[in-house]
Amino acid sequence: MKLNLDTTRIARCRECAGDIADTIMEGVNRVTTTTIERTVCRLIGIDGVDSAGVPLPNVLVDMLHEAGRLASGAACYVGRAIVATGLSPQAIAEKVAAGEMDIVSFDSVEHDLARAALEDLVAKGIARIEANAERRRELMEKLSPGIEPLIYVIVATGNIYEDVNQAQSAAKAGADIIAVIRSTAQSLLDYVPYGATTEGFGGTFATQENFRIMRKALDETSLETGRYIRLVNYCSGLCMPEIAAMGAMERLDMMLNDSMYGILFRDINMKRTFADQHFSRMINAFAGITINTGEDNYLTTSDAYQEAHTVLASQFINEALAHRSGLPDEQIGLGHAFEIDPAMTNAFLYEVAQAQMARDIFPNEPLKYMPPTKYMTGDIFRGYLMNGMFNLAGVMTGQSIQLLGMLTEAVHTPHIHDRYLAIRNAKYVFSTARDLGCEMTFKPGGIVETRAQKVLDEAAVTLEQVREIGLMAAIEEGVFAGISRAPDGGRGLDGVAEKADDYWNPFEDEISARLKKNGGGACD
Amino acid sequence: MKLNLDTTRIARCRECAGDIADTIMEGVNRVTTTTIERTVCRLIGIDGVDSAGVPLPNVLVDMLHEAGRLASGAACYVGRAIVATGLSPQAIAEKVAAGEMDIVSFDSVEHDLARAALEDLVAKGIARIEANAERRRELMEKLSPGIEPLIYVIVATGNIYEDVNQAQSAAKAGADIIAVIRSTAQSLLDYVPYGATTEGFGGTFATQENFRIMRKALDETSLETGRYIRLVNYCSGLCMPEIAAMGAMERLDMMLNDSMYGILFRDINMKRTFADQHFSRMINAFAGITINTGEDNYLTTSDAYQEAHTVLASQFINEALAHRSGLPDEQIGLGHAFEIDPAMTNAFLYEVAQAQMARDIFPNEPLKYMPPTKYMTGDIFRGYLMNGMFNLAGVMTGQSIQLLGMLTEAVHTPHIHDRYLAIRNAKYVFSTARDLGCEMTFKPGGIVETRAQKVLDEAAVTLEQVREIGLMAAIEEGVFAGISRAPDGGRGLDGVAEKADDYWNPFEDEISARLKKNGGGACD
Amino acid sequence: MTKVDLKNIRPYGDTLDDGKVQLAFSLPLRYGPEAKEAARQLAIEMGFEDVDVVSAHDLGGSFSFFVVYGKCKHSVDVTQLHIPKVEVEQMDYFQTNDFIRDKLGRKITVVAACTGSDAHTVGIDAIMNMKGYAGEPGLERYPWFRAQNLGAQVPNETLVAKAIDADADAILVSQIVTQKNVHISNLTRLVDLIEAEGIRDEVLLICGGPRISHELALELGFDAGFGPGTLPSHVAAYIAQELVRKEHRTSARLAEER
Amino acid sequence: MTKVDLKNIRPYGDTLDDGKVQLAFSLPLRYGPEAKEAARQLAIEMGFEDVDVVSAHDLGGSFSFFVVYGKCKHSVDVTQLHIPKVEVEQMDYFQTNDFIRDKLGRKITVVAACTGSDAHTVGIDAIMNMKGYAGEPGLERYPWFRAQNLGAQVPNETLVAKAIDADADAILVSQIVTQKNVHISNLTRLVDLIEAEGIRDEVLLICGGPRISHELALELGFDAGFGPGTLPSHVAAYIAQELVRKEHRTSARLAEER
Ligand code: B12
Ligand code: B12
Ligand SMILES: Cc1ncc(COP(=O)(O)O)c(C=O)c1O
Ligand SMILES: Cc1ncc(COP(=O)(O)O)c(C=O)c1O
Repeated sequence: MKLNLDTTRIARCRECAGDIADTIMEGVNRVTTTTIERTVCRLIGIDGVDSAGVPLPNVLVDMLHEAGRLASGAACYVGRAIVATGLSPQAIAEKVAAGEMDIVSFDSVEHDLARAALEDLVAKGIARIEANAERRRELMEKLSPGIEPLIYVIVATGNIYEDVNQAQSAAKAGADIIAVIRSTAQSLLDYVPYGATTEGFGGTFATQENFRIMRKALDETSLETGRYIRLVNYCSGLCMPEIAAMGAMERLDMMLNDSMYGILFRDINMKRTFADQHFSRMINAFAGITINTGEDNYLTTSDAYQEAHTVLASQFINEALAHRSGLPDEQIGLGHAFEIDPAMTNAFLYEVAQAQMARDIFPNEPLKYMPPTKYMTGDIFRGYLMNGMFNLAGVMTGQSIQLLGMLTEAVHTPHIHDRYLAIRNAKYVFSTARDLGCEMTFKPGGIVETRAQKVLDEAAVTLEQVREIGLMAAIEEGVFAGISRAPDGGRGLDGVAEKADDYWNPFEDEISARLKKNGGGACD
Repeated sequence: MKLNLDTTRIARCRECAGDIADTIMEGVNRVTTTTIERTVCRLIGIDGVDSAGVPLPNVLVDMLHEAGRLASGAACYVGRAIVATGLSPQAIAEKVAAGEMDIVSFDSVEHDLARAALEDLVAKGIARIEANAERRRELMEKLSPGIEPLIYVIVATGNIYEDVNQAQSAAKAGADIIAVIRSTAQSLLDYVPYGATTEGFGGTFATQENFRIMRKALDETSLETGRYIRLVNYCSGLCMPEIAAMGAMERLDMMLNDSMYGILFRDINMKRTFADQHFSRMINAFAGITINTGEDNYLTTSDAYQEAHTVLASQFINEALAHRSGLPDEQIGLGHAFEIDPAMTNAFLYEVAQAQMARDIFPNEPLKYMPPTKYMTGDIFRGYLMNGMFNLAGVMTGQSIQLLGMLTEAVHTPHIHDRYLAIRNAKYVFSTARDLGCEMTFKPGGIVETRAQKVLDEAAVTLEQVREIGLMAAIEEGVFAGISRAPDGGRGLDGVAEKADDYWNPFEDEISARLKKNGGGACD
Repeated sequence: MTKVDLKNIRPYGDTLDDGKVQLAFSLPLRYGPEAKEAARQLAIEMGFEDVDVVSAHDLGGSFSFFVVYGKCKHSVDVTQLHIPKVEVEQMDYFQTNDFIRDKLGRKITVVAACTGSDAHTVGIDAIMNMKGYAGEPGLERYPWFRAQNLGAQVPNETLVAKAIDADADAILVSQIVTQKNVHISNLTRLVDLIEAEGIRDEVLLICGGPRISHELALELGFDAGFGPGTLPSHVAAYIAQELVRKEHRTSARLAEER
Repeated sequence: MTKVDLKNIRPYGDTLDDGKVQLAFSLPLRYGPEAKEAARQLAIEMGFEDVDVVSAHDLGGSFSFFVVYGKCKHSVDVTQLHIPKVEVEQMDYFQTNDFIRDKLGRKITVVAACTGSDAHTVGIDAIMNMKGYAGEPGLERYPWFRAQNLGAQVPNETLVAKAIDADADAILVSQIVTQKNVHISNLTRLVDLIEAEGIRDEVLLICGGPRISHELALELGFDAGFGPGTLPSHVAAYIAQELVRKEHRTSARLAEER
C-alpha cells in the first residue's frame, strides 16, 4: 500500500457494504423480472423477431406476464410446451408469436417432465458460454494480453460497419480494448433490438448480430497484431441479463454493469435493477467477463472534489454486490474518473490521491479509470494535454484499464484520428513515465495522503449512514449524485414479479452451482 | 538536496572548473578586441552609422586597428581627440567617418588629460546603466515579479513591429519573459545593425532601436497586467560586449551569454570569444542582467542521454567563468534541456533526474530549462503533449525559467496562437501539479537517483580531463558537442589585440570597482 | 506598420495577411505518397497556397491522417457581417423580477425539458434549478417565474401537453446530442407539433445547447437560441423583455383593429 | 457498406464522405462575437458547411484565435493525381557501391553544404557523415564516393567554387530555415550562379530539407529534392543511377551526332 491509509477504516467500509448488499439481496432473491425470463428464453435458444419486429423472447414473456404466470419462471412453460408438442423452443416461440399456440395452455404437464425436457438445452447453453470462456483463455495465452494500464477506447458511429473501421484502426494503433457505445436511450428500451444496425445516435445499438460482427472483426485484428483485442458492451438498462447473455454467447470480454447506474441515471426502478444486475452479473461471472462499474457518472453531474467519497462508497457497494453474484475480484472493474476542475491548484495531486487510494483499497480489482469529460471544451489542444495528465495519473498509480479521453470530447463522438491521437498520447505517457510510480513515494502526511484519508473517512460515514437506513432509502434521500429515486418509481417496475414457490430458473441454478464449484465468490 | 548526490564529487567538479576558468582568464586579461573597444565607444556616447551604413563605433575602431593602435584601447584616442578638438565623441566619430579627422593624429595629447576628458562621459555611461538597474528594481517591487518557473517565450517574426504584437499578446496571456530571437547569422556579423528593422529571417535583428521599441512596449504591458515583463536578447557572436552594453542601456533583463557557444556553434575564434564574453558579462553583472547560458545546444546535435554529462561539465565552467566576471549566482541562468528521445522507456524519469540534479547542484542559480525541439515533428498534438511533460518536469524540479516549447517547433517560428497555446499549457501544468515536487521523494538508489549520480560522475571525469589539458585543447579535441575548433581557427581572431602597458578601458575599471564594492562576485 | 483592412480580413500567423491556417483531417486512403498528395490537393481545393503536409499518419487499413499548414487565399469583409444576436438588455436577478412586476404585473410560466432521447440534464438544470449555475440563481428561484423542469428524455408530445396544461408563456428545450443532426430533426418536430396544436403564437419557443446558435434557432422557427456559456439571467431577462414587447405588439394591433 | 469513390475522395471523420475537417487560425480582430462570426464566414469561404467555431480565444489587443470544425464540400479525384517522385530503384550501401563499380567504373565526387545563413548541419550531416544516420552509413563511408561536406553557412559562391575545383559530379545543398521563403530565394540564386558558371549540365544538382519536396526542387531547376526522413542510401542510390542514366544519354547523343 503506497498511501498510509487507515486499514481498520477500510475493513469497516467493507463490512458496512457487505451488510448493505445482504439486505438488498434479500429483496433480489424474492423476485424475478421480465428480462430475467427473456434471458432464460434466449439461453435455451429463442431468438429472432415477430412480424412486427418484436423480439420473440419478449412476445413469449409478455404473454406469460399478462397471464400472471411470471412467478414460476418462463423455463417451466417452455419445458411444458416442449413436452406437449415436441417442438424446439424457437419453433414454440414462433408459433406463439404467430398466434398459433397459447404458451399457458400446457399446465397439465408435470413440472419434473418440463425440467427434464430442458436439460439438454440448458447444458448446451451453458456449454456455449463455457466454450467462449475457454476460447478467450486460449487466445490470451497465444496472443499478448497487453500491458496495464490497458488502452480502452470507444467507437460510437451509430453504424456497426463504420464502427468496425474505427475499431480496427484503433486496435492497430495500439488499443487493447474496444467498447462499442450504445445509441442514446437504448437502456430505456425494454427489449433488445435485433440484427445488424446502421442508424444510431451517439452510439450503435447493442444487438447480438452487432456483437458478432465486431467480435469477428476484432478476432481478425487480434491475429494480425498479435495482441488479444477485448470487446466491450453495456449491460445497463432494462435488459441487463439479456445483454449479459448475448455478450456471453458472442464472447465479449467486458461489460458495463453497475448495480445502481440504471436507477440513478436512467430512472429505472430500483427493485427491477437490483434483481436484473444480480442475474446479469452471474452470467458475466460465469462467462469470464469483467464488469465495468459506472462511478464516473457521479462526477459528471456533481463536483468531483466534493463528491469523491460517494465514488468510493459506491465502489464498496458495487464490490459487495458483485461478490454476491459470484464475481471474483479479478473480474470487478471498479470505475472512477479524473474529473476535478482543472482550474483548481494541485488538482493533479488530488486526482493522484483518489486513484492511488482506489488502487490501495482494491488491490486485486482491475480498476477502470475514466478520463476528463466535464471540463473538456472545444480547445482540443488543452484537451489533449489534460488527457495526457490523466494518462500520467493512470500509469503512476497502477490503474488497470485506462479509458482514453478524446481531445474532441466537447465536440463530437470520436473521429477516427481523434482515437488515434488518444492512443499515441497514452502510449507516449505510459512509456516515458513507465516506472514513475515505483520511483516515488508520497510525503507522509502530505497533500496526497491527507486527501486520500479524508475521502476514505467521508466514505465510511456515508456507508454507515446507508447501512443505517438501507440502500433504497439512501437512494431516495439522494445520497448518490444528488439524485433521488423512489422505491416504486421509475421505469420497469411492472416487469417485476414475486417468485412463486415453484419458481424455476435453470440457468441461475446451474451457473450458481458452477461458480461455487469453480471456487469463485460465493453466489447468493 | 532532493537527490542524494555525492557532495565531495560536486565540490571537486567546482574546483576543477575554477582551475579551468583561471587558466582561461590569464589569456583573457592579456588581450582586447575590436568589439570591446567599440563597446567603450558606445558607452561614451558614440552611435549611428556612416553614409555607407557602417556603425560609427566600427569606423573608429577599424581605423585604430588598421593603424595598429588597438593595444592602448579606444578610450584614450577618443579622449585625446576631445582634448584636442573640444568636440563630443559623437561629433568626433562623425568627422572621422566623413574623412575629416584622423583619430590617430592626437598622440601628443597627454594620456592623463585624455582620461580626465572622458571622466564625465564615463560617469554618465555608468549612471545610465545604474539608473536602469534601479528602475528595474523599482518596477519589480511595484509590480509582481512572477512565480517560478517563470514563463519565457520567444518572438521571432523578423519584424520588430510584428514582434511587439506577438510579445504583448504573449505577456497578456501570462508570459513573464519575452526573448526577441535574432535573425539567422547575426552572430557572425562583426557589427551591430542600426535602427528599427523589419526584415529578418528566423528572427529579428538585435539593434539598440529594436531593444528600445520592445522595452517600451513591454513596459506598457507590464503596467497594464501588473506583472513586470522581462525582456531578453542575445549577447553571443562577434559583438558580445557591444550588445551587452546596448542591453544595459535599454534595460533588458536577461541576455543569452554563453562562454563557449560562439566557439562551438558559430565557429568564432576562441581567444576572441573568451575575451568578449568576459567583458560582456561584467556589463551584464553590473546592469543587473541575468545571463542565460546555452548548454541546451549540446543536446540538439548530440544525444541527450549519452551526452548529459557534457551539459553539467559546461554548466560548471560557465559558472566559474561567470563568477570571474563578477556575476553573482542569482544572475547566472545556467541552461539545460529536455531533449531525450521520447521513444525511450522512462525518458521522463531521466529528464527529471537531470533537472533535479541541476537544481540540487546549483541551488541559487536561476536555471533556464529549454524545451524539446529535436524530437518535435509536424505532429502538433504530440508536440503539445511533450511540451506538457516538459512543463511538468520543470515545476516538479523547481526550475526557475521555463522556456516554453511550441507545438509547431518543427514547422515554423511561432505563430501568435502557438505561443498562446504554449502559455496555457504551462499555466495549466504549473497549477495542476504546483506542489508535486514537494509531495514526493525519489526512491533511494532508484532509477532517478542512480542516473543523476552517474551523470555527475561522468561530468567529474570530463572536467578532470579538461583541467589536465586545458579548455582550449579540450575544445580542439571535440569534448563538447563533438565539435572541434582550433585555437587560431574560426572567425574574428583578426579582431584580437594584445594589450599594451598603457591599455585603458575606463568602463572595465569602473565596473570592476563597482562590482567589488557591491560585494558581487570577485571580478578578475 | 500596415493597418488592418477590415474589408479584407485574413488569418494571421506572424505577419499581417500571411493567411496561415492549420488543418487536420483523415482521408479514406491507404497511407502513402498518394494519400499525402491527395491531402495537399484537397487543401489547394479549399483555397490554400504554400500547402505543407507537416505530419502524415497511417491509421491502419485504408485510412490516413494529416496535419496541414497553408496560406488561405480567402478573406472576409467584416464591415458586412450580419450577426444575429438575441435582442436583450442585460438585467440581473433583481432587475428582471422588478421588471416583470412593473411591466407585466403577473408571474411568467415556463416549462422546460431536454427532449427526445437526450439525457443531458446539466445544461437545462443550469438554467432552471434552484441552486443555479456559475453563482447565479436558476429560474426556479425567481419569485416572478413559475418554472417547471420536466427533466431528460421527455417526448416532444409530453412537453407540448404539459405546456398547454400549464398555460405556459415560454417553452424551453435543451438539445445536447447532435450526432447526425438529431437535434435539428428533433427541434423541427417540436415546432411542427406546436404549430399543429395552434399555440405557436401564444408561447415563446426557446432552445439551447452547446451547438445551438441564435441564428440556427431562428432558422428552425424558434424565437431564440442560447449557446454555451449561457447564464440563467440571460434567459430570464430575454423572456421578460420579449413578453413585454409581445404584449405591446398585441395591444397595438388590437388598438389598430379597433 | 458504401464503397470509397476514388474520383471523389473527401475527408473522413466517422462516416464515409462526412467531410469532417478541423481548422485552427487567428484573425487580426478584437475578440468578440464579430470575430467569431468572421471566423465562421472564413470557413464558409473555404468551402465548409456546418461550420462550428468550437473554441474562441482572446489573444489580447486585436487578435483572436479559433478552433473550427466543418464539413468540406471539396473532393479530390485521386485517379488523376500526379506525384513527382525521385526516380530511383532502392539499393543499399553494398548494392550501390557495386553498381557504381560495375556501371560507372569510377568514383563519384560530391560536394555538400548548408548554404546561406543557414546553420542547421544535422540534416546534411545525416546524409554525409561517416557515422551516418538511423543506422545507415553516410556518403563519406561509401568507398565509391569521394564526399566532401563543407558544413554550415556556406555562401553559394564558395560552394560553386569548391564544386568546380573538385570537378564534382553532384552538388548537395541543405536548406532548413524557410521563414519568408528564404530557402527559395537562396536555392534560386544557386541555380543562377551555376548556370552563369556554365556547369549546369555537368553536375547533378540536389537539394534537401524538411520543407523540400521533389516537386519544389524541379520547379526551382534542381534535378532532385529530398524531404524529411531521407536516408543516405536513398541519396547515394539516386546519384549513382542518375549518373549512369546521364552517361547513357550522353553517349547516345554523341552516337547520334556522329
Ligand atoms: C456530462 C455528460 C454526460 C452525462 C450526462 C449527465 C447529465 N445528467 O446530464 C452522462 C455520463 C450521463 C452522459 C451520457 C451520454 N453522453 Co454525454 N456528455 C457529457 C459531457 C461530458 C458534458 C455535458 C455537460 O454537462 N456540459 C455542461 C453544461 C452546463 O453545458 P451545456 O450542456 O452546453 O449547457 C449550457 C448551454 O449550452 C446552455 N443550454 C443548454 N441547454 C439549454 C436549454 C435552454 C433552453 C437554454 C436557454 C440554454 C441551454 O446553457 C447551459 C449553461 O451555460 C459532454 C462533453 C462535454 N465536455 O461537453 C458529453 C457529450 C455531450 N455526451 C455525448 C454523448 C454521445 C453521450 C451518450 C449519448 C453516449 C452514449 N451513447 O452512451 C450518453 C447518453 C446520454 C443520452 N441519452 O443523451 C456527446 C454528444 C456528441 C454529439 N455532439 O452528439 C458528448 C459531446 C461527448 C462526446 N464527445 O461524445 N453524458
Ligand atoms: C537542431 C536545431 C537547431 C540547432 C542546429 C544545430 C545544428 N548543428 O544543426 C541550433 C540550436 C543551433 C538551431 C539554431 C537555430 N534555429 Co533551429 N532547429 C533545430 C531543430 C530543433 C531540429 C533540426 C534538425 O536537426 N532536424 C533533424 C534532421 C536530421 O532533420 P532535417 O534537417 O529535416 O534533415 C533530414 C531531411 O530533411 C533531409 N535533408 C536535409 N538536408 C538535406 C540535404 C540534402 C542534399 C539531402 C539529400 C537531404 C537533406 O535528410 C535529413 C535526414 O533525413 C528544428 C526544429 C525541428 N524539430 O525540426 C529547429 C528549426 C529548424 N530552427 C529554426 C530556427 C529559426 C533557428 C534559428 C534561425 C533561430 C535563431 N534566430 O536563432 C537558429 C539559427 C540557426 C541558423 N543560423 O540557421 C526554425 C526554422 C523555422 C523555419 N521553418 O524557417 C526551426 C524549424 C525551429 C522553429 N520552429 O523555429 N537550431
Ligand atoms: C455503467 C454504465 N452503463 C451504461 C452507460 C451508457 O449509457 P446508456 O444508459 O445511455 O446506455 C454508462 C455511461 O456512462 C455507464 O457508465
Ligand atoms: C547562448 C546562445 N546564444 C545565441 C544563440 C542564437 O543563435 P545565433 O548565434 O544565431 O544568434 C543561441 C541559440 O540557441 C544560444 O543558445
